[in-house]
Amino acid sequence: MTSPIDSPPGVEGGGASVVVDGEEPKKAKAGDAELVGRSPGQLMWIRFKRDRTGVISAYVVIFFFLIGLLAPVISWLYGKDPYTVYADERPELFDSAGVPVQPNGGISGEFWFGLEPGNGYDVFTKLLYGIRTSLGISVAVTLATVLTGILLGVTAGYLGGRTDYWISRVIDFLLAFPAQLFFIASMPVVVSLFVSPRDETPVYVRVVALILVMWFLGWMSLGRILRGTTLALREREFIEAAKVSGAPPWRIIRKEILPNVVTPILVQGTYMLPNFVTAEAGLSFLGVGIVEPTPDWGQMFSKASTELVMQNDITYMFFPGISMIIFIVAFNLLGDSVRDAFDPKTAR
Amino acid sequence: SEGGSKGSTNDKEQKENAERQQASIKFGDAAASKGPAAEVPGAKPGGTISVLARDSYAHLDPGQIYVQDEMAVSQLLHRGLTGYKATSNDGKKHEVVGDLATDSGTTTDGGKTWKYTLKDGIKFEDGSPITSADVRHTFERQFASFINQGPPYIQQWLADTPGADYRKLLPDGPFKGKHLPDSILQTPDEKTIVFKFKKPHPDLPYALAMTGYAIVSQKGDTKEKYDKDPVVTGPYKIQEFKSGKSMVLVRNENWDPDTDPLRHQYVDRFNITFNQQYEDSTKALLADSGSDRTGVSFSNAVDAGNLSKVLNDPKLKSRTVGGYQPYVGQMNINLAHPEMKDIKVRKAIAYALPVTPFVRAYGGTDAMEVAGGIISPTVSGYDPSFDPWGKKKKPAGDPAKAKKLLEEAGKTGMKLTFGYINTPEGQQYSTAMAAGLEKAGFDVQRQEIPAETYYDQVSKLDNNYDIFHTAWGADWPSASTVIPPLYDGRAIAEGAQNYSQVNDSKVNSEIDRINKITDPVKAAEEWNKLNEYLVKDVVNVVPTAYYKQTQIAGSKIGGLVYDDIIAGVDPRRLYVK
Amino acid sequence: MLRFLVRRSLGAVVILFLLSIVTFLLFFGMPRDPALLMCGKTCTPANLENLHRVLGLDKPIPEQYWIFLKNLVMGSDDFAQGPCPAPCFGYSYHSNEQVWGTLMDRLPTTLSLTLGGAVCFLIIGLGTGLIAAWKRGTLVDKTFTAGAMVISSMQIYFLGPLALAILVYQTHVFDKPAYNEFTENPAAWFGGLIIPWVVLSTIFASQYTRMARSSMIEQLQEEHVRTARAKGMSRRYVFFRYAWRGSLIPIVTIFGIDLGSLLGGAIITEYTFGLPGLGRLAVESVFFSDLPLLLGVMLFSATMILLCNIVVDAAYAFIDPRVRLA
Amino acid sequence: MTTLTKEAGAPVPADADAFLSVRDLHVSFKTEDGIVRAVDGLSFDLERGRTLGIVGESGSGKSVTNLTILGLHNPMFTTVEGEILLEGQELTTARESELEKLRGNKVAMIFQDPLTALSPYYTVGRQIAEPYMKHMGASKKAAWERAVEMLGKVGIPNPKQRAKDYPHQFSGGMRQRAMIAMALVCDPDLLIADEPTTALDVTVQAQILDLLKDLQQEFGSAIIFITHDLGVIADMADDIMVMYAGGAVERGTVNEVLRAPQHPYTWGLLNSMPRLDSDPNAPLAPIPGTPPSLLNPPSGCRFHPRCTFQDRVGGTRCVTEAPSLGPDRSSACHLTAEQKRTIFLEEIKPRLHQRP
Amino acid sequence: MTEDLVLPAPREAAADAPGEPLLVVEGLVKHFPVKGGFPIRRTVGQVQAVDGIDLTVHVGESFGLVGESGCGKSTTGRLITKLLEPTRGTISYRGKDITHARRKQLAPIRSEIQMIFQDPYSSLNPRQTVGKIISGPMEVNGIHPEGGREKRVRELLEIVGLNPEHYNRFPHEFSGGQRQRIGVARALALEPKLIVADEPVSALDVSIQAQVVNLLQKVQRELGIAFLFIAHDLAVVRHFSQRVAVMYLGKVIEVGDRDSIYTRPRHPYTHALLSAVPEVNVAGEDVPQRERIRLAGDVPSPIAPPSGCRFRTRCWKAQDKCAAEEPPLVRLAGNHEGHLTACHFPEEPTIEARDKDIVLDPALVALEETDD
Ligand SMILES: Nc1ncnc2c1ncn2[C@@H]1O[C@H](COP(=O)(O)OP(=O)(O)OP(=O)(O)O)[C@@H](O)[C@H]1O
Ligand SMILES: Nc1ncnc2c1ncn2[C@@H]1O[C@H](COP(=O)(O)OP(=O)(O)OP(=O)(O)O)[C@@H](O)[C@H]1O
Ligand SMILES: [Mg+2]
Ligand SMILES: [Mg+2]
Repeated sequence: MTSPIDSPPGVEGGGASVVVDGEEPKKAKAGDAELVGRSPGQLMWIRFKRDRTGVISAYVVIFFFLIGLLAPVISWLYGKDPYTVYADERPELFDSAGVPVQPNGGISGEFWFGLEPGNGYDVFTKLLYGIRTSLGISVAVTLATVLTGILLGVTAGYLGGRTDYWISRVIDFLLAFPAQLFFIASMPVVVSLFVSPRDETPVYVRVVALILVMWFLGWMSLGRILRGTTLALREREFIEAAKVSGAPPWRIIRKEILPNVVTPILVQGTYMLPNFVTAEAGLSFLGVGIVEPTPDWGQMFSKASTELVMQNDITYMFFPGISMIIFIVAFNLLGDSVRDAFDPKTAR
Repeated sequence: SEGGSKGSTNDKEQKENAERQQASIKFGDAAASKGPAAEVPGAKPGGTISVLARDSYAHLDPGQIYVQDEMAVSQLLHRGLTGYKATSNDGKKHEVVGDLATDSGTTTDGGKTWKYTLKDGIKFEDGSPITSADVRHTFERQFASFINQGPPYIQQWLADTPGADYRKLLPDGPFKGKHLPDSILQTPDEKTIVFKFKKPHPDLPYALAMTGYAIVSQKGDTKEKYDKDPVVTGPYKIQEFKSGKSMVLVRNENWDPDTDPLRHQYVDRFNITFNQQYEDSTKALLADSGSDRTGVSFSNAVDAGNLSKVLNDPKLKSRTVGGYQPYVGQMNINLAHPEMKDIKVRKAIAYALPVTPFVRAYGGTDAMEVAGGIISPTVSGYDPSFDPWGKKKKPAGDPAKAKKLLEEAGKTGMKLTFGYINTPEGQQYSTAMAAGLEKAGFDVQRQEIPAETYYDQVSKLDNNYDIFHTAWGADWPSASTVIPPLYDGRAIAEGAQNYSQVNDSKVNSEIDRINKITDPVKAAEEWNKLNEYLVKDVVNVVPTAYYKQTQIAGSKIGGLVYDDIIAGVDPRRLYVK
Repeated sequence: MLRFLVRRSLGAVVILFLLSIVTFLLFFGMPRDPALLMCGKTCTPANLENLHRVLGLDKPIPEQYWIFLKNLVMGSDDFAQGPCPAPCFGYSYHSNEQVWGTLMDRLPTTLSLTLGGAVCFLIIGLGTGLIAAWKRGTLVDKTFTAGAMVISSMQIYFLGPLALAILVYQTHVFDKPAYNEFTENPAAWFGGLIIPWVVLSTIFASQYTRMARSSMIEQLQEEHVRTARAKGMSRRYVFFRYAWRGSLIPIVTIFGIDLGSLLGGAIITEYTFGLPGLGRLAVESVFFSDLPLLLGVMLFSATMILLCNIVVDAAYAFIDPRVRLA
Repeated sequence: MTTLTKEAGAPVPADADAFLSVRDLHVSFKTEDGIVRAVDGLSFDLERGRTLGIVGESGSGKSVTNLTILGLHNPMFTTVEGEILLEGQELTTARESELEKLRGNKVAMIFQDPLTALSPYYTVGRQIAEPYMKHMGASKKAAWERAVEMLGKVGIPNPKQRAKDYPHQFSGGMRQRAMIAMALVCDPDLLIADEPTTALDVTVQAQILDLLKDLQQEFGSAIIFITHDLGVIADMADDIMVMYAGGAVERGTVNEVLRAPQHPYTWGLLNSMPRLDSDPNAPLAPIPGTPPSLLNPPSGCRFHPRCTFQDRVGGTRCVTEAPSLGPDRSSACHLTAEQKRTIFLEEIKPRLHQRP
Repeated sequence: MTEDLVLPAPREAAADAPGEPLLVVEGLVKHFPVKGGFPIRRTVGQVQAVDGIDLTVHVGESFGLVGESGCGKSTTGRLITKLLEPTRGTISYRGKDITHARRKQLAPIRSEIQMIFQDPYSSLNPRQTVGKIISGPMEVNGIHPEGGREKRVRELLEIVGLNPEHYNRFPHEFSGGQRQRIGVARALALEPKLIVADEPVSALDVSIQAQVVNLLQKVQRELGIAFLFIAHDLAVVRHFSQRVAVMYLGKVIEVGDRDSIYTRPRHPYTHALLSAVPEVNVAGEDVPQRERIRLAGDVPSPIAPPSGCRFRTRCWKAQDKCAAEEPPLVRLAGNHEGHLTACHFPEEPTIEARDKDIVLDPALVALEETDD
């Protein structure tokens, strides 16, 4: 016997939402609109809204995305851009090595977050734009990996047999890759796919290369999870019911399987995105990702780890550092909340 | 702390030193070439010096050596036919004398034929005598393909071709039984070597003093493997070499001080440790404890972060030595590109280009000095007042003037492709330079070039960079190692150093003319004039900065001198106090 | 067990084989000519061609690959730089050193860094995780969980430079990290690695704290754990025998992955602290287009990862008797 | 929300010689969706050597009651009120260390799903021996021997060898036997078997039930036997307690309850069960509706939304007032005793007796 | 309410006279490969889940399939609904061989064989509304009922005793019994001729079970749909099915009409099975005492089933012959028409108590001896 604890939660518990057999049809007819049921997604949403941490984290995350989206607007209002070389424009603010002479990294009413040692960019706008670049790339990678994960994972799980075997082997193989090393080694190759090494490397090419490279070694874990989910789903009787009714495989994948892998995708997505943010930053930190003067989170870390900053005023380090911590923490908390909203049984 | 900002006090002093040096270097006679070298005041023998080095020595085969740190250690290991003898105790005054040879060389026909005679009693570390056969072998093996890192001068002179075509003269070197004919290189007896050039080369004594032409043992030549384990001739030999980690030098018992006018053998050993970044070595030497008290670095400079602190503390400063390096940074304007042929555009670039980014990226004014011309303060003929583009006054550029020029040329908004070296510094200065140029109305397209192949890329003839930065150092203190290789229009070749691909008939003819001048002082003057013509009228390059260096040593190190020729601490005269 | 090892090793060899092919192709996709790097200042086309010949770069890629495989298995005396016993990855284009020797040279650094760090983060991470799970819901738990959450979202490339800046550059409490051989000077070895260890283990430990805690809590809700309690076993006993055993599986899995990738080259860590380990070597090999070195590092790293995978899978069988190795 | 009125849950004085007596037990869980009152005012007694069968459908609070006796609930989310007296010792307020001494020793438990209830990481022998070592202070060796002996007793062939096996190497029936061995290893006075045969096949179930009965004879333990299968209860129990939505609705000896059931829910259960000897062509008479939610239980009598005899009570008593359950033989229903008797005899019984 | 459910008259009832064979299964075998081996994985054995069974289901008939866990009941059901590809044997539906029919070939009769599943929680897609779930099969088969699909769905909901207004709700808002009704409605949507019901009530609560059984029974009787009713609850099968087959380890060991199986079983296993069912002796009835048979151990592994008669390892009458020879499924002397038994040494056709209980379980024997 299935104990009620095993059934989807909130189901028996909903009280009001349980349709009692003896309910009189007439009474029900009164409020036709009310009878439109709440989908699992809606339930999840309701549960999520009740989770205070989750909601706050969501606001923080949204805040970051807004910052990214609105960076041009904000910097226009603020009146500066991240490309102006203040070390040459306002040499009095810097020493000859490019270190801001004012304490605390040159923070002032004019430069809210101070000035970057070296060329003296405005840190505030640089951070805004940096967030924009990093988030843009990470979102793109996440989308790409999710699509690939769905395509390969669901295919492997649903078709099984040989297809499954080979896709799984490919996943195993890629998982044995020394990922970071591969990133570093393949970035120039991928860039050279787009432009001959002697032509200009536009920023978008680097961005695309970053996306491609991270995508290439990023989709496996989701693919694996979706394969597992699909395998489990395939055993679920409603899939068999569809088969018995003669539904073609494509319809089964589309109508029966895909809607049911939304949950793991969302949950995994919320874990993957911050990982891609840090991975992208890592690559830029190592100098194979986004480079000056394109503002980027990782590139700011790279700058922050130069002798110039570490020896002199370390204020600059904190802007990319703290903002990233806030973002990642918020996103991880959001991820936990999303997972809990979908699956409140799991203990924390 | 405010990283290396305040104008340093020894600035003036250095300049004076450099000025003094404009007096040219004499070619010494047999008397001057006699060993032993004059005692360093206060020196005493014994002790161990620990040496902190950043990079492991990739090459120890003299034929492969062309980089400063390897050249520095080579002063202890390898000897050539000639060498620089310091005639003052401050490393500023030098004379070229015979090292293995009895004198700095004799020529009878204005520099076409040069004759050298080997001293008596000179031996390799294995005790075998050095003969003219070894000298012949040394020069012939320069043509073998595995020798590809060293200087090309003498090979080119012998083959009488510019560029890299000289290898056709003896494609496999001496290893397949072929030798250079007597019409080029003669070794009539055990002791005599005669070089015969088609054109006069009055600079040969300078060239022979380069480590790249130090003598290699014919018997002991192991070709590629020689690079790790050479047969040395200097006062020290390699006891142990762990590539990437450490190296130990000990006295070479087969070195006879009486044959050597240049070197001393005061200390018992040098313990060299690699992988010491500038800040590591600086920190260790500043701390001055334990073995670091007898510590020194041949090539590591005081790192940018500590520079001002060191220079502003008299106690610390007493342990430092410093000076100019022979390099001059310059922004090349690629004359092969039609758009660059317009002199107004070039002038606009010259006015607009901010040089501060470059100075900033490499540590500020303690490490870099805004340049006026292309002749460095270490080279004869340097003129500190020369500043045609006002860089010394307006190092951030003069966009207004540039803008006007560009407008006049009708090229406002023109594309300017800027190839930059893909290092953190390169990224930093190139972005700021681009910003400065854009203010003048250029549309700058930055293109990264991998650091490891940077010079290969920019020395390609059909590279598509309009501007790119290079630095060039004189191989010896004469502009003859600067202007001809860099600006001789006839030397334009794939991989050659005429980066800006300038081909100006006046420049070419002047080069030929000055090259023939045998009086070094006169020549220096003429070179300087040519420098002014190039920078001001041809505008194929915009000089950016002169390189400076400050080095520090432990308190027990004696004989510490910054040698302008070595461009670093002179290791030959060090002793333990 | 033996069967398992043989089967998995075979699988690993296949993966390494494929990986080497991919690396080869990747290398030839690189926009740089390694010969150009070696060719130096006075490079002529003839010279370059000669170098190509010497390096074997003029041969078709499959043939080069075949030679590589042959050398790897049987060693070779064909190198200009000297003999090269198996496993022979050849000589580095850049440094002219034997690749295997270089790898072995760099390995102690990476080993010290990784194993030292691993010991720290395992002890700290699991310790705090277990404490948090034991005191679930209390202030201690909440502090640990929140702290771990924040710390685990820091990255080496932030925490590392921060630690360096504060401890080394600003206050001069520690020396700049460096690798000193243990056999030569244990104190220096320890002193040189302490900051990397601390940074590495701080970040990793926080992840282990979270993982240990959540898997312990999950295990504590297992029915068999409840049974153990119903038998009257004490809380401590149940916690450390029953629940702990079950939480080991996810921990060991993640640890295997972490250790494998760290051993294969803790790139960012080594880069941040300037430690001359395998990770740095890897980056150098890429920058210098040094194929033999790149192949060596790639295969070495992958071997580490695969080795750890195999060890982890073998460990499963020790932890969970239901797992049968085959 | 209406809950039981006060007198409904009024504590019945503890039976002096009852071995176990539960008084007015309330157990509620805090969950995401609200407070689940899993057990709401339950009282019962159990004497030594007797078997109390608890029937009721899924979610009626059977397991929770029994877990509470052993204090195995998670104290963070659970509130327990009322008394549980085991030989006069109060268990709800007892300290964990005291409960530890009881568990597995005086009171042992058999769980429903032997696969998940046995630890996969330790041998069956060890798991059986553990409580023996702890409670009897036996040496490792002695405990192991005892484990082997117990395995033999519950019918595991070749127990010496099999004791070294892990649970996954056992079949379902054997695992349940191992569970029984584990429960009995310390000679408990009270054995709680929570649906011990639900996961098993009929033939195996029959083996296990017989085994339990025989073992009880030998060990003389009291047993609380939980199931939702009336057939099983009829086979096993001396007394029956029928639970519905967190409370007991009827109580009595097997004969009393099965021969003359008094509660509409019990009638429903009997009516809806197809039996091997009933008329296969007669339609079953199911209880309409679904079991109530414990988050928001119905007011008054909790069975009233599904009860077809509500109108016989008259008024709105069923909706407003919770009926109480007396001690011994009784049922919690507002119908009068007479009504119950006549309804059963006239409406229910004939149906049960339909013959093909 | 289920009680007053009104069913439309069965469609084309005349076309298939009751009693005609609808589905004939002959020698059906399904083996699942067991992977293993070294160093390359290959098939090292077979799970003989179903190993040669013959069945006939007649038009409008309810056919029960009982047996212990793992004996191959579900596999049989899934083979018939073509969810699994048979290893051997034939399945013919109305005389048409559909054993290896592809999905497209099957299309015309797909709608006629439907299935009801065991688990009410996993048999409904949690992301689809009830309306979608029930109309899905119609969509797939391109059925356009009069008045539109929605109307038909509402009709079906009413048929299975649900509120038609629940059309837009999601499965999680229903209780187990209601979900099972939705499952029934889905199966009915295609107006099938045969429904394979794999343990449709075993996941339900006792009080709900009866509701669903009643519903199914109504559907079966009034729409004239044939059922292959799979269950392990003997009482439910008895209640629902006119004919019953007993399976043991991939084989049918006894088949016959309800009375024959339940009151005159011949196979020792059927005896054991029936005697193991715990009975409620309600209201003081005077029923004759039933026999008590306690088998030892569990069903052997289908990977290596015993030779000859598969039950012999647990049978008290087993002899050498049983190991050597597989008993054929035949009509034994004294049995009714259609009552077939596969046994060399059949039991008497009664379930009355014997002189002595048959107790094979050594532990029970030991314990009972100490009692006496
Ligand atoms: N830890 C818990 N948290 C919240 N609710 C719980 C918890 N444990 C049990 N419940 C709820 O308490 C009620 C009673 O559960 P219990 O397990 O006692 O039922 P049961 O009678 O044993 O049912 P079954 O026959 O299915 O085993 C159920 O509604 C269940 O959902
Ligand atoms: N896909 C499969 N792969 C391998 N073995 C299988 C598969 N499906 C079923 N089996 C095996 O076939 C045998 C028969 O399984 P089946 O599900 O038909 O039994 P069942 O009679 O329905 O049992 P239950 O009463 O537990 O549902 C079992 O031993 C099972 O393990
Ligand atoms: Mg329960
Ligand atoms: Mg089944």
